[in-house]
Amino acid sequence: MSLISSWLPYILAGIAIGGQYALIAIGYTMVYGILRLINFAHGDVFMWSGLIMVYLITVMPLWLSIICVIIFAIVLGTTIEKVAYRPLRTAPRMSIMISAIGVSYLLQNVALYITGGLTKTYPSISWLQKTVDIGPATTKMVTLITPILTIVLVVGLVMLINHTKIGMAMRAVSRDFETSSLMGIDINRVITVTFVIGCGLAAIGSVLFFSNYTGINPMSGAMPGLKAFVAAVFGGIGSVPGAVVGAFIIGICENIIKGAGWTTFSDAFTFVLLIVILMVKPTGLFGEKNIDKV
Amino acid sequence: MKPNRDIEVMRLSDITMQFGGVVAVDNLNLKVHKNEIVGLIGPNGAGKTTAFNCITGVYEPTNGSVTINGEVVIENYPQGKMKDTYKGRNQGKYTESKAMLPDKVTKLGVARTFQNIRLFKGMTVLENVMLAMHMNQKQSIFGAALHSPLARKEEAKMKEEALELLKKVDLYENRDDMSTSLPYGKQRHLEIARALATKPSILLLDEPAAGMNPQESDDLMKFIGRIRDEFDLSILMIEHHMQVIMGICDYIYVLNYGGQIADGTAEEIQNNPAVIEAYLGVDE
Amino acid sequence: MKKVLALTLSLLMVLTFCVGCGGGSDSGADGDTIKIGVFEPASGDNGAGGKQETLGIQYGNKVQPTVTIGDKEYNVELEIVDNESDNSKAVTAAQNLVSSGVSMVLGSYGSAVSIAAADTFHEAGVPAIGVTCTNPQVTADCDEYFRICFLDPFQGTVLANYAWESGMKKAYCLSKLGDDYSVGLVNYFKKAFTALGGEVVEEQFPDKNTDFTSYVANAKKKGCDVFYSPVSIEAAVNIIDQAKAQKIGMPILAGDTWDSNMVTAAAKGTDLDIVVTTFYQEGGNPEFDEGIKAWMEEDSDALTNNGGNTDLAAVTAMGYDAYMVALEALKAAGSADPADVLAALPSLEVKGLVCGDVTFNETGDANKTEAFVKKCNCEKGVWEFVKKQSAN
Amino acid sequence: MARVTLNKKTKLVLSFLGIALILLGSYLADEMIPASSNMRMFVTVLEKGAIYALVAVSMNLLNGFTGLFSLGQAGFMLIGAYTYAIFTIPAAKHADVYMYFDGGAIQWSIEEALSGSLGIVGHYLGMLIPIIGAGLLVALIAYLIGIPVLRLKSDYLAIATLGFAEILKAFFQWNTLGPITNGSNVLRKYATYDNSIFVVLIALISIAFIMLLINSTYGRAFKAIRDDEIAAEAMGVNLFKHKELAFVISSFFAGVGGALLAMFQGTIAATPFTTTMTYEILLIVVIGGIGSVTGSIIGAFLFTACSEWWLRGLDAGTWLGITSEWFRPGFRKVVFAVIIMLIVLFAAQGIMGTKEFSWEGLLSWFKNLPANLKAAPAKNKAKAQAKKEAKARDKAAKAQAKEDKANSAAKAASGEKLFEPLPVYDHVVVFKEGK
Repeated sequence: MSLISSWLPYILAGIAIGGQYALIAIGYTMVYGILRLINFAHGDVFMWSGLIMVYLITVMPLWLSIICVIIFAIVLGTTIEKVAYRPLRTAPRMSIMISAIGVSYLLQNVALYITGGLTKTYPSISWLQKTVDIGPATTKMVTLITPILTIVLVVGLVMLINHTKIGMAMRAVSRDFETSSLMGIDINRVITVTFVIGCGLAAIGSVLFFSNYTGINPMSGAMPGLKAFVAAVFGGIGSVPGAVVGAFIIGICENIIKGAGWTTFSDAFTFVLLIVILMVKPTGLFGEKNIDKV
Repeated sequence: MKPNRDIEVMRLSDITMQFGGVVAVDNLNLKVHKNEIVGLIGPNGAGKTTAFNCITGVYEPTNGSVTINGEVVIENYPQGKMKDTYKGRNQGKYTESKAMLPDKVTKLGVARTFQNIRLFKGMTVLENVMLAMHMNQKQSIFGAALHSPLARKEEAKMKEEALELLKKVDLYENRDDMSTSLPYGKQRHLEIARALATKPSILLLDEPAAGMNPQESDDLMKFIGRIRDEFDLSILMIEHHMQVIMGICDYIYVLNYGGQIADGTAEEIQNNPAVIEAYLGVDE
Repeated sequence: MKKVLALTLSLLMVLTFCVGCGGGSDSGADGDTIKIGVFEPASGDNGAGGKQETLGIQYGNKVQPTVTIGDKEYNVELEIVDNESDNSKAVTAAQNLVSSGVSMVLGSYGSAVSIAAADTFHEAGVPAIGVTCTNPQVTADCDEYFRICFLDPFQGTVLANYAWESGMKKAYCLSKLGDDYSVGLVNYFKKAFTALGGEVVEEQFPDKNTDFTSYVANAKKKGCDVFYSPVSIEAAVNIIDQAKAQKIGMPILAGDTWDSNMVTAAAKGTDLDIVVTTFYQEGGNPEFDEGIKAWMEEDSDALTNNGGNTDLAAVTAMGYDAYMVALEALKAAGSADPADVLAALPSLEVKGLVCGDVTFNETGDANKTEAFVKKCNCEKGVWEFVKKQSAN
Repeated sequence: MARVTLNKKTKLVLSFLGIALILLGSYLADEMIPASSNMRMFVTVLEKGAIYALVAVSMNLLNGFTGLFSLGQAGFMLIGAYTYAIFTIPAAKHADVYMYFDGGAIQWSIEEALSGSLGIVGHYLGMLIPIIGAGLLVALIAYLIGIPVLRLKSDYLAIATLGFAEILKAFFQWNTLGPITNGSNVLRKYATYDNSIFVVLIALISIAFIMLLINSTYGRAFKAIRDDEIAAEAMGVNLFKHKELAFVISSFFAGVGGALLAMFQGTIAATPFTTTMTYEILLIVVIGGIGSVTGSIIGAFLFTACSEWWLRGLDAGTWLGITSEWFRPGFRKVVFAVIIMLIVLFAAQGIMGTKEFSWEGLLSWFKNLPANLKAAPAKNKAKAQAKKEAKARDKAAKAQAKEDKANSAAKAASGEKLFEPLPVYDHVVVFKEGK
């Protein structure tokens, strides 16, 4: 009992952060599944969603600003795709990755300029930040909401992918880009929808994340973004449930590591996990193995 | 030059390649003798290129062995998950697992070309050929970077040999052109020249005549015969142009759906009912 | 492609030309102006604090825009450069100041960048006055570096004494990896606190970390009596948030960085117990307080840089003092030449400052013996003076 | 187009003259320009630019010439910087530097020992040996990391190397290693050069080595791997061995670059060696042209000069005499990021593409300049015309595509099979046991 009670706060924190990583990771895994691109800018879209909220809340009510934040993230994400990725679609893979890194650099620097480099405090959403007691642990409401909301959204997303026409198109495109385009699937539309879903979820993730960790600065998106990407690889890139499971595992492990006193290595640990999975099972937990065609 | 049927340079024994549940190559047995030109034909998806990949170490065959110059260099048997899902024959006949990476196979004297031409885009014609001689260099990386006497000697020799080779394949004039700026036919020639530069004893050609008109393929046929003689080679080639295959091959193997349906000389194959069925289908 | 190359090259030449012609003087005095360099972070981890410190300097410049050396009155111009709170950028930022011909340099907030820049100032022979960089290494090996604040060994001991006297026996110490300020303060606190008989649990968090859940949980798990975290304002805000969420149940103790209106804003409406040591207490010098507040109300940029309200941070007062010390040094030197200023500094004695008189000891540190202890009134969200605490 | 041709000897002489001029220039610049002069920034940019040029070229060797997208550069520089610093802190300063670790575990300095016994020669030797040592240690670590990591393909390799860089960073900040690394605190007071020529010379030699390597038979093997791994392997190139070679050599020079950076900065800590630093180096490579050594060098100097010197005014309020409210801290970086995005999107070749500097090219360019300038208006006109035509063609093609799509949709609707599916597997990670 004492073991559980002493570790409960860490596990709770881990589940919460895991859920938030999961919402970001879905964007990575879907984009990768379709474009084979690590969208390095995704973490910064997430950061920008948080930042915009800080400014929006001063002029409109909470519910409206949450909606606006989601719309903003979607617009930002799809614009990035149109401007920075689409023209390079036939270019070598390295170019499009460099473009992604460039966009990330730009988003961070614009944020730096606008905020003046200062950390902004996220508006408090009182019902999310209410303190609750769970057994021996005390935590915020958002800790409890996050996993539930994450799972609901993911179940919805999986249904969308498996049972709708656009979902089918997405699966087809992720399996075989060229053939599906020849089969009459509108690739651009599928990609746009992918970005819409990915960025929308990242925006929801940002509301949850920043309600929990309230400081936002231009670099706030970098680490969560990288960790979410690792989660996506861990779960098997291209697989939505895989990304979610990977995110929860990473979130919980990270907090247990901190609880065990290895705080210096809490970030590094995520990458150790990444390298181990790449060595042992490079396709991730739920990934499919394919074979190189010569 | 006549093939020497007493010397066997390469043998495939029961080569089977299974991907998941699909058997791409099913129990292929094939021999190549010295100075022989062997054809490997079959409809699309018959497993010809997969067989090439098994020989050159790109894939690890699921079952069977490859013998080169009398030595078993690749051997495998169904293991792990494959043990239960294996659909081919001769399970249990092979007990060793011997893999070889493509570069090692090349060093043993087996060179290949590719169905979809794979030249080094960022390099000139001459560099493409010189690259293929890289594996035989004795200079160390530091010697190479510091242009040591050995490195300079080797570099000069390499260049000389490469130019010599380019003359033989009629690409000398194009030596400083970028490889991708060559016309299609010449790219094919370059790919063969590049393979020859590795000093092979066996040359594997994957559809060398693809996309060529009758005149061009006729030239290619002569070219292949010529290089066999000049370089003292054995050749195993995949080809769809029946004219080419029938014209130069000493022996032909026919694959369909991974399986081997016939083998024999050109004449035997042309009259084989199974082959005719595979290519033309049968009237119901 | 050639065209692009040509374009770039010509651009390159034009730029070099422009910069070259921008003109620069070697003496520090250019006609009627004297330049004083402000070496502060405007972005990065210490951006918030750096801006508040710069505010003090700017206000000083507004109050006293000229200095009379000999018989001549010179305009004082501030040359402000952003060191980005980053050691690797600090060197070039410092070089930028030196190249623009400043007579002396003020700053920086955050010790690490000051340590990194010390060599540059040393090589150029330009004196620098640290405003609130409290790490001993800043002045230790650099004859050009002086400072007007107290040091970490002093502050750490003061905090340890305060904690021990308040009956705390076990302290949780949190510092940031690679941050000389917090690592130093934790270290000196640990030394003093264990010498008094206390017990210490020490942990560090990595760069860019915003998740302090586990650290607060660790402190609770280990049964500590006090949460000591002398870290940056950025981290402070997040720590307060988590402490509130998890009902930390122990006082939070911190150094001078936490003395900021952003901390009080975050703590407002909570039941936390936050105690800090600092250089100045608002109300210590009403005339200064009123003046600077009026200025901030007028100047919207200044207000934004102060975090949106006019609550005074101690570093702002220190910035003001540093500027005044700089002017006195110029007067004492009788010239704007960095070498003369450097020669005048050790024997300088400045009185009538906001945060107390300044004299320098042989290493160039200010002789300070007392620190202000303040406590956050979480109901109102303001700092309240507790006492003056000395090291002994 | 008239081309200038020079014989080999002339080129060699010119190159030697050029190098001598650069070295002399950097020596004199450091000696002559006083610290408080406006032009002093020139020396700072020269030093930092040379270091970044070396690191960028070493990254280009991997990314541009071998086709390995590695993002571990900052991590390797970190090790190089630390190794150099740890072994050159004078004994007397140890108590001061390692103040939280009782003076640290190492109580000697290579530089001090050598300059004690060999005088001025020992002083330079004492700096050179730790620099090379730093490179070698980094090379060893890269070798070990390479064994698992280099089997991965493109983006997986990128993310894995990036991960290793983060792990290395955490490792160097670990308190348990404090007596050696000083934990997360700064290392300082170590030996450093006294004239820019030192940095410039080492960077020059290193870059020359990489350039010669690229022009050797090994360089051809690297390029072959970049162009087509499978074909390279089929031509007898041992993929793993050559990737490992490129990785180790690139890392060696990243380590040397790290050591030089430590000397340049005067203090070193693990915190600034972030992924952002790697990204900056990558962007330098992109600006210069992926696959061009001279491009990387030009890119490095442009990057440092702009970010540290020329564009500073954009942060301070006045730039080139223009004063604007927009010029607040951070604006410089925004402008910079926009320029980089423009290059990535519209001039993907960078400044040099895959071309290299040559005396012939330079002289021809100058010779043809007047003619080109004269011909420029006509050329532009032709270009505009061509663009117009291309646009029209594009439009027609689009209409055609639309029609095709409608056709195939109709076909698909009627259940007709369009063609045999053609699998594309270029993105897949393939693991093969090398026995």
